[in-house]
Formats: sequence, C-alpha cells, structure tokens
Amino acid sequence: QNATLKIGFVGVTSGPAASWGVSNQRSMETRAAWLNELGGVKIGDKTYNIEIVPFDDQKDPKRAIAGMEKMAQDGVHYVVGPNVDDGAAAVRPVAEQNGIMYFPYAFPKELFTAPASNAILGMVANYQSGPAIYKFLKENKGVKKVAFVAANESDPLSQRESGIAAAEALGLEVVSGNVTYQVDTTDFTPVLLPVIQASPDLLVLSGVSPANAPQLIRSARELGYTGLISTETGQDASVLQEGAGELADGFISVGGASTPELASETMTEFVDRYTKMFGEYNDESNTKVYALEYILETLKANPAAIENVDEFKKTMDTFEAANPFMKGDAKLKYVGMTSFGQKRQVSVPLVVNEYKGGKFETLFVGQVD
Amino acid sequence: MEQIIANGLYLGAQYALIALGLTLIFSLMNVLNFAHGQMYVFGGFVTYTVVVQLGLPFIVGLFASAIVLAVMGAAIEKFLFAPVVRRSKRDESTMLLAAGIAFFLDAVILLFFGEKQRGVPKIVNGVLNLDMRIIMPYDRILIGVLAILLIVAFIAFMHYSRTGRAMRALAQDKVAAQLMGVNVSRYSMIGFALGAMLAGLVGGLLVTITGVNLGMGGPTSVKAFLMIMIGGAGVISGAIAGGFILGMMESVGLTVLSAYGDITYLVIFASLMVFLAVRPQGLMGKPWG
Amino acid sequence: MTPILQIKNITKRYGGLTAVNDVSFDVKAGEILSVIGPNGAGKSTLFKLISSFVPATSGEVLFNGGRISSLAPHKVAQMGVVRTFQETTIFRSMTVRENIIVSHHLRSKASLFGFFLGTKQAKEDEAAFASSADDIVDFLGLQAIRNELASNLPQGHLRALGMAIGLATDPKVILLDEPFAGMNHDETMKMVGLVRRLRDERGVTVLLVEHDMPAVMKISDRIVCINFGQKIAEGTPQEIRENEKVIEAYLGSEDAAIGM
Amino acid sequence: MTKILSVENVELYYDHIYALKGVSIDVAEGETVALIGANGAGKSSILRAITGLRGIKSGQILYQGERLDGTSAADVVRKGISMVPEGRRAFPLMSVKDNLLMGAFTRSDKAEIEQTLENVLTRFPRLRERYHQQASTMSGGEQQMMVIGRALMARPKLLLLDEPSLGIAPKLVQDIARAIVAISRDEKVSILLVEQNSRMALSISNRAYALSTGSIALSGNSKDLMNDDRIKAAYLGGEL
Amino acid sequence: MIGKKLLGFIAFLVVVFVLVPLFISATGRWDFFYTLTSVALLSVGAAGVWLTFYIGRINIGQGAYALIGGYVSTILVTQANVSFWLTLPLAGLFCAIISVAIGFPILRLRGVYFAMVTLVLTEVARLTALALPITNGAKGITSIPLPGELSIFGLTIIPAFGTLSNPRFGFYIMAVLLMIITYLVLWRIVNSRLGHLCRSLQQNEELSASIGVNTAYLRVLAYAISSFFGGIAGAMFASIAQSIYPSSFVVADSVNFMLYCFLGGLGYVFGPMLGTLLLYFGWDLLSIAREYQLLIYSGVMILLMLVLPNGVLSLLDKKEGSR
Ligand SMILES: Nc1ncnc2c1ncn2[C@@H]1O[C@H](COP(=O)(O)OP(=O)(O)OP(=O)(O)O)[C@@H](O)[C@H]1O
Ligand SMILES: Nc1ncnc2c1ncn2[C@@H]1O[C@H](COP(=O)(O)OP(=O)(O)OP(=O)(O)O)[C@@H](O)[C@H]1O
Ligand SMILES: [Mg+2]
Ligand SMILES: [Mg+2]
Repeated sequence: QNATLKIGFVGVTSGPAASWGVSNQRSMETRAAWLNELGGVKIGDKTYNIEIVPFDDQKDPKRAIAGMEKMAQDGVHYVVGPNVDDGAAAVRPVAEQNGIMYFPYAFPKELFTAPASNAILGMVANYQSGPAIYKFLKENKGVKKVAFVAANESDPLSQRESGIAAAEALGLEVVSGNVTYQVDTTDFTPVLLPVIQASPDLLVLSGVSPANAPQLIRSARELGYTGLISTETGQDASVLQEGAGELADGFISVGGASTPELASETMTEFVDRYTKMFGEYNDESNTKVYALEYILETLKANPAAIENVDEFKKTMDTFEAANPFMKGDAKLKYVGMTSFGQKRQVSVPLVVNEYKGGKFETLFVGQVD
Repeated sequence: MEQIIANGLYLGAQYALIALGLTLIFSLMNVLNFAHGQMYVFGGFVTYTVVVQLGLPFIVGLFASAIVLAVMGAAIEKFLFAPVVRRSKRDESTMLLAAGIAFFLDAVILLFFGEKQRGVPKIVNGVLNLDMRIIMPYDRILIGVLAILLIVAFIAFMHYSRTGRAMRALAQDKVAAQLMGVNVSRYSMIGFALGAMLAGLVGGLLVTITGVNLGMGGPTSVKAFLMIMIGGAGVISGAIAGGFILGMMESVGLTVLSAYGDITYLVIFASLMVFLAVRPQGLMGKPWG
Repeated sequence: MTPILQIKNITKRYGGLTAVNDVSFDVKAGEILSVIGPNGAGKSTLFKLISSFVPATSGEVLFNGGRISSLAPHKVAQMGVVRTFQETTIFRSMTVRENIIVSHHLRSKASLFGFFLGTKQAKEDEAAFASSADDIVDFLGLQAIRNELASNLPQGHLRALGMAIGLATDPKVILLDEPFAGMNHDETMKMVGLVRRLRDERGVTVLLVEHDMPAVMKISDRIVCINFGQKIAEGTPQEIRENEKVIEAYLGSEDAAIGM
Repeated sequence: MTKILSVENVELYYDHIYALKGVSIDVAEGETVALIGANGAGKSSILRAITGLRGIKSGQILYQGERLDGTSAADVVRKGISMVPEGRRAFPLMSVKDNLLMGAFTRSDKAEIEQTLENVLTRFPRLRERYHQQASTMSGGEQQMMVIGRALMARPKLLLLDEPSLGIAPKLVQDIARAIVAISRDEKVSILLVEQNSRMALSISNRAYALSTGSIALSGNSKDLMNDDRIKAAYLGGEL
Repeated sequence: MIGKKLLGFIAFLVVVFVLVPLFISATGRWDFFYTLTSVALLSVGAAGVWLTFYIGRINIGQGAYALIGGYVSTILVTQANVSFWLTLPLAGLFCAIISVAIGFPILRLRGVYFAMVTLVLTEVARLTALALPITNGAKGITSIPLPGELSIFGLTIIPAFGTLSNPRFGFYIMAVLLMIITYLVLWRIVNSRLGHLCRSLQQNEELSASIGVNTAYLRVLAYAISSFFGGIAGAMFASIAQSIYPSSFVVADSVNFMLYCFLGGLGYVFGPMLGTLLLYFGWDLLSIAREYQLLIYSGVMILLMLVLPNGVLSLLDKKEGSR
C-alpha cells in the first residue's frame, strides 16, 4: 500500500485563458497516472502514489491566493502555477509563509530574485529565449529591422518590453514597438496595417496566446508581409494548421522537446498517454511536463524535503538528474544565476522550433544558465 | 485610406450581424443576453465539428450551426427566461440568469470542444490586391457580402413578414400584441431562437476567418453591447449602425493612433463614454432604452 | 399686484415641430386657471415648460416676478411650483402612504446627513411628515387605500394619489395635468370640490389641463385655449363656451344623438 | 335575440384583491351594451376576464354558447372577439399601416384583409392621410381611431371598447361616438362599451349595466336608465 | 422590534468574531480565514453596487473603483510611506471624488446604457493603469509591505501585521470590521429618509424631481458612496496580495459584484452579503468537482434563479411577508 504525495496545481482552467492551465494540469495528470501505474515513485524508503490537487483560479489573483491557501491547508508543499504574472505575485506571501515551493509560468524577475525564495521559474523566460532567437535570426537570416506587437495585457506587454530591450542590445533596429491589440480582436488587419507598413524583417508576436497567433500570422501574410514571424511562447501545431494553414509555414516559436530530433521514448510515450487520456494532445504541454518531474526528482535526491522546503532549497544548488524527455544526456538541474542571482529556474532545453506543413521542426537548441 | 475604409466596412458588417441577434432578444424580452457571445462561439464550434471533424461541406456546417443554436435558443427561452421573467420583480434579475447561462455554456464548450483554438480552412483562397491600396482576401469579401445579405434579409423579414411584424409588435407592447391574437410565449420563443440562430450563423461564418476558442464568448458579448449602445438599444437599425460605427472606429483608431500605442482602445472607449453622456439613447434609440 | 406666474412669449420646438408657439398669459395668485385645447395642442408641453422640466426654445416664465425658466426642475419645485403628470405617475412599489410621506421632501429641515444620523430634527421632521401625510390622506378621502401598494390601484385612485403627491410638497402653484381623466361624473365632482378646497383652504394657485368640459366649466375662474401650440382664446368659462374659434377647434357643436 | 356573450357569476382576484364578486352580464347579437361604474369598480377587469388576459376564479363565460374562460388571449381573438384596451396601447414605433395590419394578424386571406383595410380607411379617412406615419407621433384622438380601426381589422363579431374617450378632446370624443354608432349599424358587430362618459355611453347603447365595487348594481334599457334617478345622481350629474 | 434587530446584530458579531475563529482553530481550516476575508471585502464592494441598484442603476463598474482604490493605497504606501491605515480611507475618498467626476455625466444614462458604460469603465480603468507611469504599467507593483502599526497617542490600536504570527487572522478581523461598518451604514441609509429618496429615484426619476428632489445630486451621492466602498475593498485586497496589477480587478470582477447583488436579492440590504458568501464560497467548495466545477457552479446559479428569481433572501418573504 503506497502513501500519497500531493502535488498542487493552481492555475486557470476555465474561461478565456483556460488553454494555459488546461494543458498544464493535463500534462501533470498524465505523468502522475503513468507513474502510479508503474507502481508509484520511490522517495527515500517509501513509495508514493502521486495525486494532483488542482485549483482553478479563473485567472484572478484573488482566487489564486485562495488556491494557495487551500494547498497549504491540504499540506501540499509543491505547487505548479499560477499561469500569469499577477497571480504569481499575489500568491507569494502565502507560499512563503506556509512553506510552499511553487513553479509559476510567469516571468517577473522579482519573483525569483532574493529576497523572494519560494518561486521557481518553470520554463524559459522570454528575456532569455528572445535574445537567443534574435541573435540566431540576425546571424542566419540577416534580420535587421524588428517590429513588435502585443496584446494590451500585463504579461504580453512586459514581454514586449524585454523583447525590445534585447533586440536593441543586439543592435537591431526596432521599427515598430508600440502597437497593441485587445485579446478579443477578431480581425487583426487594422492592427497589423501600420506594423507592416514599417516594413520589418522580423515580426515578433510578444506573449501571443495560441488562439491569437494563427490570426495574426494570417493577417500579416494577407497584407503581403513576407518577412519572418516569431514568438517566445509555446504554440500548438494543429491550431496553427487549422487557423492559418500554409501561411504559418516558417513561423518560429519556442517549444518543449517533442520534435522527432529531440524527443526521447519517454516523451513519445507521454504524448501517447496524454492523447489517450484526453483525446487530443496539446503541444503547449511540451513545455509543461518538466515542473512535476523536477519536484519528484529533487525529492528523490533529498527525501527530507517532502515535509520541509528548506531542505528542497538546499538540494537545489547541487541537484542534477537525467532528463527523461530528451534524447542524449541532457540533465535536469536548477539554473538562473545570470538572470536572478540564485538558482530559481528549471533547466530545460531552449528549443526553438519552426512550423512547417503542420509540424514543428527544431531550428536550434540553446541553453539557459 | 481606402484600406482603412475597407477594413472598417468588413469589420462593421461582421459586428452588425453579431449585434442584430442581441438587439432582437433585447427588444423582445428586455433581456440583456450576456450569453450571446457564448452562443456565437458555440455556433463556430458546431460548424467546425461538422466541417473539420465530420468532413462535410461548409454549407452543411453553417446550417447545422443555425439549427442547433435556434433549438438551443428556443429551449433557453422556454425553460429559463420565460419562467424567470414571469416571476421576478425587477427586469434586471434576468441578468443573473443570462450570466449563469453564459458561464454554463462556457463550461459546456470547454467539456465538449476543448480548450484549443479551432478553425475551419479557408473557403476561398486568394487575396484581392488593388495595386497595394486595397488588400482584401477573397474569403473576407465573401463573408462580408454574406453578412450584408443576411442583414438585408433579416430586415426584410422583420418588416414585411407577418411573423416579423408580430415580433416587432411584441417588442413594443406585449398586452396589445396578445390582443391582436399573437401568442406571446410562442413568439417570444421564436424571437429568442432567431436571435440565437443569428449568433450561431455568425459563429459559423467567422470560424472560417477568425476561428473560435472558448475565450471569445465574453468579450464578444461586451463588444456587441457596445454596438447596440452606440446605435440605440432595442432598435434594429441602431444595431446595424452601431456595428458599422464600431468597425470603422477600430479601423481608423488603430491606424491613426498606432503611433501612441497602448492608448488606442482607451481613446475609443473614452470617446464612447463621452458620446453616450451627450446622447444618452445612442444614435437611434428610444430615450432610456 | 404682480401675477404669481407670468408666461411670456414662450416657445418650444422639437426638431421641426413647434409644440408651443409664442404663448403668453398671466396667472393671478389664488385663481384656478384651466388650459384646454385639442389633443397634441401643446398643453402638457406648456406645463413642462412652466415647471422647467424641458428647456424653452425661447421666452420665459416668471414666478412672483422672478425668472424660473432654465432652473433645474427640483429648484422650481422648491420655490413652490409643482406639477403632476398626465400619465399616472406615482412611485409604483410604495404604498399610498409611503408615496405621500416621501413627497414631503421639500419640507424637511434636517439635512440628508442629519436623517442618516437620525438627529432630533430629523425625527421631528419624520413625525411631522407622517402626520401631514395622514392629513392629506383624509383630505383626499384615501383612507381605505392608504396601505395599498400603488401599483395595485385603479386609474381613478392613481390620479388622486398623483394629486396627493403634489400636495405633499406644499406648493404655492400646482399644475394638474388631466386630474379628472378616467373618473366618472360623481368622482369628478368630488375632485372638483377638492381642488376648490385646495385653493380656498390652502391658498394654492391651480393650473389645470383637462378635457372634461363640464368639470372645467365648473371649476375654472379663467380658461386659456390653445390650438397647434398657439393661444387662440382666453377668458371666463362663459366667454370660452361661446367663442367661435374654440367651438370650431375644440368643443364641437352639441349632438343629442350621442349625448354630447 | 340570441346571446353572443354571457358572463355568468364571474369572480376574479388580483393577488388578495377581490375585484369581481360574481358578475353576470350578457350581450345579444348586434347589440351595443354599455358598462358604467366608478373607478376601480371592475369594468376593465370584466373585459380582461373575457379576453383571457386574466384568469377567473369561478363562474363561467360563454361565447356563442361555448365556454370561453380558460382560452388564451390569442385564441380568444381567433374566435372573433377584439378589444380596444384601456389607454389605447398603439404600437408606438410602427406605422399606421403596420398597426392596422397587426389587427388582422389572425387572418390569412390577403385579398380579404385588403378589403377590410379599405373599409377601415374609408371609415376613418384621417388614417388614410397618416397611413405611413409612425403611431407615436400622432395625437391622442388619432391614435384612438387607429386602435379602433386595428380592432376592426380582425373582423370581430364582438368588439370590446375600454374607455375610448379617455383623455380625448370633446370634439374628437364626438367623432368617436359617431364611429361607434356607425360600426354597430354597418358591420353588425356586437359591442360591449366601457365608458366614464356615461351620458354618451347611455345615448349610443341599447342596454347598460352599472357596476359598483365588483358587482352589478343596476341594469336595464339605456333609455330607461338615462332617466333613472339613481343613475342621474351618481353618473350623469345635472347639466352638461 | 428594535430589540430583536439588536439581538440579531449581536448574534452576528458573536458569530464572526468568536464562533468562526473558534471553529477555524478547532478544525484547523486556516484557509477559511482568507476565503472569509475575501467574502467580507467583496461584499463591501457589492454593497456599493447594491446601493446603485437602489437608485435604479445597474452598475457593472465596481471593479474599476476597486482597482483605483488598490492603486491609490499602494502608491501612497510604497512611494509616500503613508501608513496603510490612513491610505484606506484616502483610497475610498479618491474613488468617491473620481466617481463624482465620472458619475455626473454618465448617471444621466439609464437602464442598459448606464450598465454598459460602467462595463466600459472597468476596461478603461485597466487600460489606464497599463498606460500610466505611476502605476508602473504592465509590470504592476509588487512586494508591497504589510500594514504597519496604527497607534493613537502611543496606544497601539492595530499592531503591525509583519509582527503578527498569523497576519491572515489580522486581515480577517479587519475585513469583517469593514464589512460590518459598511452594512451598518448601508442599513442606516436605506432606513432613513435618504433611502426613501433613493427608492423614489429608482421608481420614477421625473416624479422625484417634481417633488423637489435634487435627483442629479442624489444620484451622484449614492454613486460616490458606492465607489467609496469599492475603493476600500480594492485597497485591502492589494495589501493582502502585497501586489497589484492592472488585471487585479477586471470586467469579470465587476460582473461578479453585480451577480452577488442579484443572487442575494436586490430588495434586501443584506442580500449582497449573502450573495457574495454563497457564490464565492460555492466556487471554492466546488473545486472538488474538478473539470465539472464551472458546469455545476453555473448550473446551480441558474437553478437558484429559476426557483428564487428575486434573490435568495426572498425566501424570508414567504414567512414574514415583509421586507
Ligand atoms: N419629446 C418630444 N419630442 C417630439 N415631439 C414632442 C415631444 N413631446 C411632445 N411632442 C409633440 O408636441 C406636441 C404637443 O404635445 P403635448 O403633449 O403638449 O400635447 P397635449 O396638448 O398635452 O395633448 P393631449 O391632450 O393629447 O395630452 C405633440 O404633437 C407631441 O407629439
Ligand atoms: N394588476 C392589478 N393588481 C392588483 N389589483 C388590481 C390590478 N388591476 C386592477 N386591480 C384592482 O382591481 C379592482 C378593479 O380594477 P379595474 O381596473 O377593473 O377597475 P375599473 O372599473 O376599470 O376602474 P377605472 O375606471 O379606474 O379604470 C381595483 O380595485 C383595482 O385596484
Ligand atoms: Mg397632454
Ligand atoms: Mg378601467
């Protein structure tokens, strides 16, 4: 008889932004079910079944706090989420008071820089991937002029700002950097018209949601834009396929490790199981498989951390384990010294993909330190 | 310039069609249907399912959307709105019901159709390009024209058909309409079904261009509210005018104000508030809606 | 003595339509003056102009020699010029008594904040309103329905309530828009008596619009007749009854076959 | 004479208000019957009961020998009963034409509707002049004509009129009274007329009922009632 | 009668200040403190919305004032080092002033027009917060310090929250206090002449003006009070979350405030309080339903509306037949 280890998820799984959280929660549930099926996870001398405790915060920071309180109540010490900046900032006091480590998908540096100590960035931040992408495109595709568009919401706007800074640091010319759109826009032609008229070589869709990306691409192409289009968020290939068809060819985005060049057997099986469980895979989940894996592997490395996050924090500095989702000898370890001055970020491969004919192909893989 | 106007017209036609159904329901029942946007999204998903998943022709999908939504609208009216309107003391109470239905549809859409953005492949390919001055993909032109045809058909229906006349009468005075032999509960239901059907049709039409996702419902409702406010609540012509004006405002505003970035929508909304403060009943509304 | 109300060349245009066209007349303190005229002649509009509910296109209204047009309607009411409505306008989901009590607003000495705090003055005010409301109920003979919800009242009682609301404001001039509509002869005569007493006992100047000719003839000291927004006659009931223009435009000639 | 309508011992409530306390009236074919009474006596309530706008508590209503109570308002119209409601209730945003056509809602034969329309317009020439005008912009009297015309468009066998003279200038009241007489004469319609203008009502009707707080106080031949002292005192007053 | 009300009030005080904390410490459900704090604060905002309903206006703009209040308090605390407790009334006041300026023109609107403008207002507030430099735009303001000590003449009335072993409990007590004061004020308004006048406004504005009520003034006054409530609720929330973003209060929040009022019942002073409790708590409790949470939540909402279209408190009507 296995004991139960509860891992929390606080994020948005209903309403307009549901897709952020749903893919997140599902990837956790898929992995948990799989591990349980294999007999559980052995941490120290006990074997645990993993239980995912989800909480839908409706993308409301006030709810997110309630969710984190609930996690504390349930004795959960490890939580994945929230999915957006404001929620991640709002839960910080609760997490720190109750000894909870949480893995937000939000980029504000204050969350990860001391004195903040309990948040661990669960993916690659755009201020890390952006420069890498722009640099690659500058060197390989001769990009000189960049334009940015973003939804007028906190997360995308922050991402645009750091994107612009990165581009300028690389010596690129930012020809349009202040066009925004409402997330509910149904026709992007008027939005993009002035951007395209500035004739950039690269159009960056800052923090674009998978729902808006195909429309934006399509409108840009239909307006006659022939340059490159990229984003630093994860995307879903089938959504691009349906929404923009071949117009989306060449679109550059950040992904996990599910492209054939990189995916290990574990990753392939993960995708299969996910598809079986929920009917359809969501490529966004690629980037979201890691948090749970990191939590479990770190606990394995230091079983005392199950009840005590200080132990967890101690272990983080030295922790290293094999990355099961990638081919080759990729490692799981904590990074972030450059960006945050402390190791508060999971090390995942910075996989830059290019969409082609309904699939992603890996353009290059980078590393974050 | 031409491009801006063309964009505005296209957006306007699309918006006007969305606002029509909402204003119809509002004028008939005095219900501000918060769930209108969700109905639109539902329509889009139905078309998507029929066309992409079942592989049937687009027109079948469109019809399926219309029928599914009409049935849904009729049921919502008959089993939910009618009893609540009958028993509640204040008209506004239906807003809670409408909001509940909006949430419910959101939940149903998430469970049935998933969290992803869905789209139907273009129905016609190619882009009209008048020496770079007007660029407009053919599918948009087609949808724009279809939208305008639908609007015209709808107006004609409301004005010249017996059913249309009965619905207008119902909207203006329920008791008097009853005294003319109009079966109020039946025609309220038909009206609601018609409004919902329009929402479904627009969803079906636009899924080929903008796609749908479950998040679009709420914001779409809000936009539709804006349109009927600009034009005047409960007045069909007002809804149409409101749709075109909002479309034009967005198109012009986004171009003219693009240099100022983030404030485009701030300006649009603020000018809207000023406009309503000056003209409280919208362009064509009866005073006080 | 200056007239209590002076209407001077007042005009109201709605778009292309001139609802009231250059109308002038005076109202003496303590008189009952009726305004008659065909439907749509502009009578109600005239009342709205006097009570400042709509702004005049041109012309002005003087009350005790001071200009009241262009003041806010509640200001005009504060000065003592109060209108009742043609449509039966009441506070629908209050009882008859609540309707009357709330209408005592102008008489309150305590401030709104005072009422909020429940000061002594506020309590005195409330008590005074309640007893005055009961007086008005008695005066108008509404005892039987005092606790009835206003929305349940039939037409006739609604009109009486409308008048009660007007009375509660303690007006110097009251404008009654069709106070007898929907009443039968008996009730009309009762109301006529009440309006008289209103003038005699409370010294209120009364302006009224009415289509019930027997009542108008009986009650009025003077009558003003307007047609298509213009004043076509002014005089005593007797003069008006015989005025050719008024007969032509409004009264019609008698016809025994239909009892009129 | 055969009865077209008989109301038998009808009781009607509004929540806790007992509005009709066992009222019986009847109307014969082709007859004009007046219903007079004080405010709140229940006159409108009787009409509401007949048209099915309001359900009754007990008693029954027979129309051409068949039970009418329990029938929905819409079906009552189909059976040939039209009502001109209290306060006119025109469709304010519709043209005169559409208002009239609404009156024929229950009918489907286009040609016959055209014919009736023609008759109505001939009877009320004013409506022909204002054929395309929006109803809300017409004067009260014109609107009253229009709603009477609208009721006639259904080609009713029984016409119910609720205070058609309310708020109407004397001259127009005369026109309306004449129109009622003419309708009764030309179209062989039975009429039940509720009026506050009792003198007018008694002059143009065959029989009359006086209603007092929910029950019938007096009834009889209009000519006789006109000379009845109780009626004179309560409803007619002295001079005109 | 008065005695009975007083008794009820005392019972309520005992429940929220004694029984609830006892219950929580007995069961160890510490998370309820935050849930109930939220309920209390949201019901303060909802009380404002209810008051605008009381003058016959559908207000879907309370989120805007909550956001403004949150920013005012935060900016004062972080940039001017003002004591949080002082910023609380200041935030309310600032919102009230803003609402006078905005309300004066838009309160002329009625029905859906007013409702829609207020809906737009929420979005305007968010976009303004995004655009202004003082709000730090999209990045929001984070790491706001916990409320400090409040002392008068050296007497500590409220200890610094940073020193509390359980700030949650501190916030709970403060929020509940705020809620009680708010509803006392509201109750007093409704049962004084002010309330009667508001009701007259709700039923017929023209007539109200004709009996000499300065309708424009009264409308603005009610709206300002409403916005005051919104502002302090927002300020408290910002302090609890120790962060504020333009998206801290959005259209959905405004809609929720309105729904709380509906659910409780527009005819009952304590309707919004009950409505908030039911809807907010309901959502939390339903989180066990996982993916069916929203489905069940909205389903129940619809059912409640069907059964009790005049609000949950209309249940009491049947028994007492009074308001
Ligand atoms: N707000 C308005 N906008 C446009 N026209 C108006 C408005 N109010 C009144 N009118 C028009 O002004 C004219 C005079 O209207 P008013 O209500 O004063 O008539 P009245 O003499 O009171 O008639 P009745 O006896 O039928 O009540 C009418 O033709 C009416 O349609
Ligand atoms: N909707 C209602 N709710 C409650 N009571 C009502 C309602 N309608 C009418 N009543 C009551 O029923 C009684 C009869 O009303 P009814 O309208 O039939 O009177 P009426 O004879 O037509 O009067 P009037 O001449 O004033 O129109 C009155 O006491 C009235 O208060
Ligand atoms: Mg008038
Ligand atoms: Mg009546």
